[in-house]
Amino acid sequence: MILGDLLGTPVFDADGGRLGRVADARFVLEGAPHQLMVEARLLGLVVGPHSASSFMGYERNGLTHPRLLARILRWRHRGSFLVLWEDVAAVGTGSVRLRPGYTRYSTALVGPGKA
Amino acid sequence: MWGPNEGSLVKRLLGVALGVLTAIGGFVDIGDLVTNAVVGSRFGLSLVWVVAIGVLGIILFANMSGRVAAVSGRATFEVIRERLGPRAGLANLSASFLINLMTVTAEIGGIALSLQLASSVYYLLWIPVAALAVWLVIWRVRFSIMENVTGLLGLTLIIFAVALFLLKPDWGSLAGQLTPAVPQQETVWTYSYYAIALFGAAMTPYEVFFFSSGAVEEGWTAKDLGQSRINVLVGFPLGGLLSVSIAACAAVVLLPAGISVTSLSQVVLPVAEGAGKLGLAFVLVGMAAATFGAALETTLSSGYTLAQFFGWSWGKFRRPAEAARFHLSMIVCLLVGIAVLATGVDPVLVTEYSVVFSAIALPLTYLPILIVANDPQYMREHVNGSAVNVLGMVYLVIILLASIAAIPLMIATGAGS
Amino acid sequence: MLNTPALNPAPQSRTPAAGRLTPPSLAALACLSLALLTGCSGGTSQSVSTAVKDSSSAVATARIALRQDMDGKLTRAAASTSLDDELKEIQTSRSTVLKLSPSTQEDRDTQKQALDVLDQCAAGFTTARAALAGNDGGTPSLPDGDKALADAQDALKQLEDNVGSQ
Amino acid sequence: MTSLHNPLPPVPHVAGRILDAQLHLMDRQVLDHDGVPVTTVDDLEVSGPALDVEIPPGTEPPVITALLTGSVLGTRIFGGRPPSSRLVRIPWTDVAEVGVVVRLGVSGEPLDASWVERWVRDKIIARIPGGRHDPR
Repeated sequence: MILGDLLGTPVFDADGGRLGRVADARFVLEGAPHQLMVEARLLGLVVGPHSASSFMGYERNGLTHPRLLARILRWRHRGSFLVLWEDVAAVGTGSVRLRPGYTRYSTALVGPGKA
Repeated sequence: MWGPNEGSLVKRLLGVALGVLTAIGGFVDIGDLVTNAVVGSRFGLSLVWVVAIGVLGIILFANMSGRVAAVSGRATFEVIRERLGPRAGLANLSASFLINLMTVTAEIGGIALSLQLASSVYYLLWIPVAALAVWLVIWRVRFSIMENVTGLLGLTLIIFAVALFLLKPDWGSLAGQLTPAVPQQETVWTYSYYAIALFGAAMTPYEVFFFSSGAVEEGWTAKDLGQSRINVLVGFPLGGLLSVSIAACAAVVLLPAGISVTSLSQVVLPVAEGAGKLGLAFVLVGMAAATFGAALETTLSSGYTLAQFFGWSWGKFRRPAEAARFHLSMIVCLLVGIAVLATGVDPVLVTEYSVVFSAIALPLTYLPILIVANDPQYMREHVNGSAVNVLGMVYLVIILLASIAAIPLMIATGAGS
Repeated sequence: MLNTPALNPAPQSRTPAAGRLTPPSLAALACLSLALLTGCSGGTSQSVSTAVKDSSSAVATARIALRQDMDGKLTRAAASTSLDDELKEIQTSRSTVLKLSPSTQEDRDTQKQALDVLDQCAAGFTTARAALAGNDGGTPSLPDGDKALADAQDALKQLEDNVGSQ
Repeated sequence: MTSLHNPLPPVPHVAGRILDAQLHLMDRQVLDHDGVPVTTVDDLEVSGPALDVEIPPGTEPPVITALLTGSVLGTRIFGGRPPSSRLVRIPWTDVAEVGVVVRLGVSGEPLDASWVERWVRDKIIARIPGGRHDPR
């Protein structure tokens, strides 16, 4: 599938409650090494309850400057969380459904992705 | 052969020419010539504070985008697309490109009008000549030669400052006009409208596209940051000073005679008044060079913005065949400019609109640069200092206000008339 | 509104008016907003007053150019370009006034007066251009041209006072 | 630092480098192995999952198969989608490095993504005198 189709899709929990929209897809570089670069495997989806736009990345990569701007953009993305691929029950054309008892993780990027 | 120190000193000095070009050909272009003369003839020096704000703003903005380009190798519009995403990026591209096209048109018109003043041959006949010359330079001439030649010739615009002294104005009353106040015969609305026009003329987005792409063209790295700072800090205030001289000349000669500027021939009259035929010769060379330089910059900027948004190969440092779409888009832009001018539309009028639209489109260009200049993934240790960020946020507010107010004011004042 | 610039002895009032050079749509918008701003006081006298102000600026420019030419400060090319530009300005003003459709007798008189004065301006320019083109001691001479423009300037001044007093 | 704003638990540790599609891949410049710009990452193609069906627990996660470019940009901005056959792909196996830009390990010249550039070059620019002149 095309990733752009997934971004912005509404996300629901197992009971049909709306959680937000897919703001981004997180991949991790591991798995079978190819000729040049290792495989990029889907780790999970970033869900944004207020805004689907991945606005400037302020909500994840620890940017804190300029302070006011960082604060406004973080506020806009308050409550966003990451769900792992294992917790995704189905992906449809117009919706993503999560499994019962899914876990919300922090969207913060740590490690090499942050730098 | 130069020793290593001598060589690098000469190279450094030559490098400042990039700043000087953007200052003269970019800061003082047709937009500044016209807007400052119009403002000087109608408002005296009561809007000089806007030029000061504009100069500081463009220093801040160009310095940031130059730093991003030097450290990350990424020019401004790549950053805009990457941060704003395709939709807002495309909106910005459309607006910036349209304004660029208007400015290209205005600058080519400006070259033609300058040549008409020098030769009395009707300006429409000069337009194909001017456009062809612009294209030939873009096609064949090396980037560094292009910027140094037009930059140095554009410096003759200093004659506006010289003429001001030769006019022997009443310095006291001239200084008295410096306080921001609306002249009796104008309304607060026209005053505000021209404040935005002046701001837009000083901070035209194409300067930033050109400056950052120029840094990539010249292969700048983090080592060149000091030079970039000198370029900006020397070049732009110099351009601002010329802008103020243009306004002051108009305020001294044209305002008392009840003349409000509507054509380029009126802009040169104060120089002739103060410095005679020799001064006139200087100002004509300067105007032709500055508008020619700016025509090069705006045409290149049209190509830069398109190529950087779509990820095409670009740059004058490549053979034209190795940046084919980039060169083709510039040829098309020049042809469109010729076609628009051939309708007989007044280039001065195109200029007056282009500076206001520049002010409208600024936030979308400024914001991504401000953010990326803080992103260590791009900037490593060269991220903005906190003083720059405070200033950057103040300017973000100013730019937003100017952008929002521009259209209502344009309607309310009938575009300042 | 707050202060009077020291360098402006000419007490010309430059009230905002519909842009003579703006594209039609913008001009229409401008007229609309102006009508709102000025309480619908616009109309013929407003347009005439704008045309007169633009023309005064044009004639004043031409006089400076002509005087500079006589003083040897301006090249022939620049002087004649300047006269051409300003004549175009007069023509634009004239066609604006011509296109007005006044509704009252008073407005019709104003329009007629304005057209007469603008014609006088155009005639002044013709003299000035002929003087600049000839400039061989024959007639008209440059001082003749300047005289014609000065007369036109006086006529404009008078008209401005008339329209302003209405 | 982020804990103050974000009380959620951190993601369980994974060995590899993390890439967020929007943040690190989409809309980035693509350079070939000589540093020549090829295109921008207009979108990404992933290997799954099958749409509108329950994903059985334990299903292998989708992987990125290709960078997409061309008309997909238009549909990403304005909606709709191009037919799969019209997609211009750069296989993920050609990608060498992801940083501020995406670097390919191959030459951009023979790629499908370069056909417009090749066409403009061969039909127009190279035919104008001086079109192959080196400016340096």
